[in-house]
Amino acid sequence: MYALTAVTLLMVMSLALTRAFMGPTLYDRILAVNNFGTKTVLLLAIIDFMAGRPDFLDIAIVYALINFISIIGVLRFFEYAGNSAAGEEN
Amino acid sequence: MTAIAVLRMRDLFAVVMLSGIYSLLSASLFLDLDAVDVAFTEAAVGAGISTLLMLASLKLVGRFENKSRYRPGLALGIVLVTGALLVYGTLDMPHFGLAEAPVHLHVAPRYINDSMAEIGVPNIVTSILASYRGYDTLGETLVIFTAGIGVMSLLLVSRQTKEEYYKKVPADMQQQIILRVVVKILLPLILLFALYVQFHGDYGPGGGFQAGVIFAAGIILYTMLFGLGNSQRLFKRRTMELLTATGVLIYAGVGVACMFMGGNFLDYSVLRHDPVHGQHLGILLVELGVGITVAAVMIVIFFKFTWRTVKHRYK
Amino acid sequence: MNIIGLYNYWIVVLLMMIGFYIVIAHENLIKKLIGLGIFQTSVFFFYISMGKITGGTAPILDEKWQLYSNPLPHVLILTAIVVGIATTAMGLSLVVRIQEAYGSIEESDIQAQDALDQLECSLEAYGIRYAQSLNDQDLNE
Amino acid sequence: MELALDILSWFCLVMGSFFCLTGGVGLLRFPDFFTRIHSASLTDTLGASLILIGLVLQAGWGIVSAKLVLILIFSLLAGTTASHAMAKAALKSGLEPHKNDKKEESSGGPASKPSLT
Repeated sequence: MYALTAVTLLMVMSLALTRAFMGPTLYDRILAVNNFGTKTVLLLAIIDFMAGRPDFLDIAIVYALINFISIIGVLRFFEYAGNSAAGEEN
Repeated sequence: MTAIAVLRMRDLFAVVMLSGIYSLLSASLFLDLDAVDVAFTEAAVGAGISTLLMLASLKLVGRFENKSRYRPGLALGIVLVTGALLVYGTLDMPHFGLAEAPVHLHVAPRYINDSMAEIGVPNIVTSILASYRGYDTLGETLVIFTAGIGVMSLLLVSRQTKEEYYKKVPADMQQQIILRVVVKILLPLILLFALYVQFHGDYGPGGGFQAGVIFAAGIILYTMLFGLGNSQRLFKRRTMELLTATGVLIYAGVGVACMFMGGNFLDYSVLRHDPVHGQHLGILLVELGVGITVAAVMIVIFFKFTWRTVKHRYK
Repeated sequence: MNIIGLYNYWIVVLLMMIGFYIVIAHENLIKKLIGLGIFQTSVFFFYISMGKITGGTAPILDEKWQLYSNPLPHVLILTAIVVGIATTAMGLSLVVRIQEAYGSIEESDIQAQDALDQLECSLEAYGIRYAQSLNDQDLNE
Repeated sequence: MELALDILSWFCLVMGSFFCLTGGVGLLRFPDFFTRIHSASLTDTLGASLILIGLVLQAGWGIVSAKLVLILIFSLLAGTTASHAMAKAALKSGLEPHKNDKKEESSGGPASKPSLT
């Protein structure tokens, strides 16, 4: 059962990754990265359970934290960067 | 899973985002390979701090790679030849996951079998890090300290710029109310969690390095949302610079204290009557030193980068 | 079977070569630093995958488990990651200074500017010597 | 009792992965940023909560489920806030929501919604 969930999560992660590669605007990429991050948190939790040592959930917590922080960081970066050309990339 | 990296050499800005993803992925791979502590560190460092630093410096140098003049032919040739040689070299290596590989036969069994009796800490990684290979870790801490000093001296910002900033800043900081409220709720949790990681490192994954990075990440989050002015008021430049040195001093001081108590440098067994208790105390102090140094250095580096951007903005 | 068991090294080599390629083929200094990061990660993978034992578990002692993966590479890599970020920060700050000094972080631009500077310098040196020799001649006469 | 818990947690896990998958497909297939953030963040909240709840049911009482609940709370707070911040930043930077004046009205509904969140 864990394996099924893990495989699904991996599929979702690859979908998000595709979006991150394609992403016409920058915000699409940010969104995809964020989505990817939350899925990684879940995947880590499930890997912990699969390995039978669920006391390593700390890593998943760190992930959740760091993901949030880096998303906020990226957004701040774009607000400050005055020359952000409406999110369009070259 | 790792083939992701191949696709990463596209355009410049997205590369930073993708490197964030890349380190997320590599951390889950580390977890899969049983390297819990490493996964922890990679998660905190690679995905968080290094992405933020990359962004900060991209802000400074502009985000577009203006020319795409590659020299693919020669480079590709060199890479392929080297790769082929390396693959040829791996043919003699022991198989993946083999328990009889020479790596596992030398000192590792001793660490695994005896560290509980000698150190009394369930997390072998911590006991090796802080006790068996204490010199090594002292050296690493010094390297981090030195890198902090290097960044400080490279990215000096005059007091004039700072005063300019303080004068102008209240105008552009009154947005993002929801974010600020949520961060206010979350920040104590983050800092508390960092402390938990710091002191729980003996029993689970964690320790000084990770805790320092998480702590720094929390402070960086605060800085990003509440402005440099506020956080500089909380974390004075002088204090932070002193703290970077304090961590290293704690570490080395523990070592010297061991010598005074009649042991070798960084031989914690003499710190208490019972050697195991001594080891516990020593590891705790040393990890604390590491944590302080790492956190302070990361915060200082981030502040320096941000001041630099401020300087560019108001020039 | 003989060959398949080595796939972890091949992944490492692949990653390492990607990083290497980025470092030598790209002009942008930030990109080079990222390539260096990938190279670094490949070395991490190398160590960690050597430490893995099939059926083993993470090296945190517990009564339930008998076989643990090798903790030594974990220690080395753990410190290496943090040192890596510190050195990356150092490199980034150097890049920032280079940008401020040269106005560009493309390697070819920097080299072109350096060459130009050198040319000017040597011309200047030549000019000074030329002027001095003129002076000398003046004095002699 | 054990069996009931197991079934419940499996159900949660399956539903959670289903929602995550839906969100992923939406993220990939929807036409513009705001519809994508709509699909991603909504299903994210539900899917992540379901998976975490399923894991809590498996873990039973103890530090593990406490940590899981912590992750749950955190992801509820942080995920929603992050998507709010993203949507706001995108809107501010001048990214227009996808206006469906040529196509039929039904697919235009979700397109204009997320800008409110």
